[in-house]
Amino acid sequence: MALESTPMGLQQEMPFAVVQGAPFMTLPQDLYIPPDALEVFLDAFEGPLDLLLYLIKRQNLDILDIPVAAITDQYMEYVELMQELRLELAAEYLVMAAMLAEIKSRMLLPRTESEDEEGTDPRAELIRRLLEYERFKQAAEDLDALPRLERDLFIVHAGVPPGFIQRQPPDVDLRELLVALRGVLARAQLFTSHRVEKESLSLRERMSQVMERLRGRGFVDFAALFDFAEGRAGVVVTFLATLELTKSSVLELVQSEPFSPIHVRLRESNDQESDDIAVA
Amino acid sequence: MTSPSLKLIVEAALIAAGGPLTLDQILALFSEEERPKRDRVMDVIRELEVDYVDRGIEIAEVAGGFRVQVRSQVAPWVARLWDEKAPRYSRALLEILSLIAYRQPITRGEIEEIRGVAVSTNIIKTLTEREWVRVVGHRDVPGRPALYATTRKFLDYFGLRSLNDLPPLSEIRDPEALFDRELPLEPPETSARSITELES
Amino acid sequence: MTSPSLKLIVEAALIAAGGPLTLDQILALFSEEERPKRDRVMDVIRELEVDYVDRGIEIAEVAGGFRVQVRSQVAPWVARLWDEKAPRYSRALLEILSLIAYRQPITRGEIEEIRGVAVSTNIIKTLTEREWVRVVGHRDVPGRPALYATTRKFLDYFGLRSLNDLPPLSEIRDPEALFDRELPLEPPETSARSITELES
Repeated sequence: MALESTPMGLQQEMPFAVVQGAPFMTLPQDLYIPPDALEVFLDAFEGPLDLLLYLIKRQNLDILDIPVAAITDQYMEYVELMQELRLELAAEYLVMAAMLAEIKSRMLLPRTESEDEEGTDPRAELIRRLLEYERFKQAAEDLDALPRLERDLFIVHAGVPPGFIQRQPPDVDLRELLVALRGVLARAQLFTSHRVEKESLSLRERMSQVMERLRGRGFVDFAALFDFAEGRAGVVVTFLATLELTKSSVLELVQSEPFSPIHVRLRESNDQESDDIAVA
Repeated sequence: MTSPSLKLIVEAALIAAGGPLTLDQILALFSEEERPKRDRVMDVIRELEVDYVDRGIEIAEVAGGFRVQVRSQVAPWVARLWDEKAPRYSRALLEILSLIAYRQPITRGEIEEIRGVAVSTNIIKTLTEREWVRVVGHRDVPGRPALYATTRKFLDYFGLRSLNDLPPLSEIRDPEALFDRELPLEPPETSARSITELES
Repeated sequence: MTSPSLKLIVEAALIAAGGPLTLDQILALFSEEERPKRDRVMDVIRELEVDYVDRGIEIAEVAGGFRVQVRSQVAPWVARLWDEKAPRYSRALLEILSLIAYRQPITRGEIEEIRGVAVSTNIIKTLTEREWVRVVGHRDVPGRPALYATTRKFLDYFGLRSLNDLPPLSEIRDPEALFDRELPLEPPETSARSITELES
């Protein structure tokens, strides 16, 4: 088997990598990569197979005939460097490192008769996986190149003059809504549970209402926000809602001098309102 | 021909827009060097109007500009496309709606943070079109993200007098409690004084 | 003429639908008495295809039926109607999507085996929410892992009529051929395509 294979010196001429569209740097033999660059670099790989493919291609080697010893050494250098820099390294990279080391050691041993009969090259499984992964890597690129909606293809959509369509939007049962919410909460449990439960919904509702009332109106007299007919509880809720909105930078409270009337307004220019609804 | 004619571009834009386009919006499709004169665009629209005389579509001039729509003679047939009930809402839509209901006013980013995935613009659009959700303001932080809240229509649809009628979160977390009890699902005939009425 | 021609109705329906229509959906627009033959509808669609040759729109056949879309020559201009950039999809997402498309039905574990890394839950979620992928069953092994497959919406989105229209997978070079022989490997003419060529 062609173990001697390609001279390693070849790689010096090769560009090191194109990371996210930009030629990154040239890679000297000692594999020096600035630490922050390495992180970007690691991100650019979709896992150990992808990294291996890169190492192989960089040297114009044939997957079917990879010099395991050399490739293993290079791979290990990457992995060690990443570990040295304490970059978070997916466990898969280490599993691959172990596998490579094992193949390498088996390649060094003289092949026994029995192995020959079975026709097993220690590299067989690795090569099979590399070939298989490479196909789908290519398939993903082909798929990405297909013309697709939103990017290359645009569906036309002429309107129907008013009065002809009575489209019934789908019904939703309140239970469905609650089940959906439970799903989200179960997933997000960790960081919402405490905060959410303390806040009463009437407060949240009132926040929306206060904003609604201030919308497009500039400064409004603070006292005008309150509806005293609602009684004490209602006034308190409005007050809390105002505080909450002020805290989250939605409202602005202004008082020109002590004891003068307080004014409140939405912290946004009026012309910006409702532009989000206008997404056509 | 290397670059497509003005007429083809204007036609495609009008048909694809899904709503009226103003002359300015049409002009904005062109880079400065290639931008046609207003009059040329107007001429092209008039030409298209003539072309469409024996087609299934027509150009209507509305307040917002020009819009391609189905010719009214064929509209009764075309309208049957929407006779069937629209498909059910996706799980994602329901999750987003419930988060807006319980956490309003809330930004898209906050929803994404809780759900861990991007919020599709289509879902926000559907909720807004159904008038269950609307933008009530913008958070005064970089990007000025829109703040979403539910509407009176939302309450009406679900037969709620106010958000307080929604079950508390503690109950929702506990699956047993949620379904053992009957939820207040029957529409309130008395629809009483809803809080939103207080507003006006 | 009292009732508009079949062609006008079909054209208007296709242009208004906002998505592909099947022949059956088009036939359903007509009451029983006036319903045309399938072949007639097909003829009309072919006629429209010809009519559109010098227009800004075209008819495409995809998995979901026939749809009218902006002719690709003018698409770059029309795309400017929408401020939002088309969503970009990560390499990981595209690889997972390809595996599901070409290997369906496939479990998450099988995808991980081929890619050599864990499959992110968010990617599966994004694919499911876009309705490009769905669970079609469970493999009858311990843990009963979900089996994923692509949907019609996936085909429609990528402008395909069926999975057969997917770009062919590159041929796999048979590693057996290598290991069966003692001889040093000289690359066979047929697989002379080197890996680096595949890259470009």
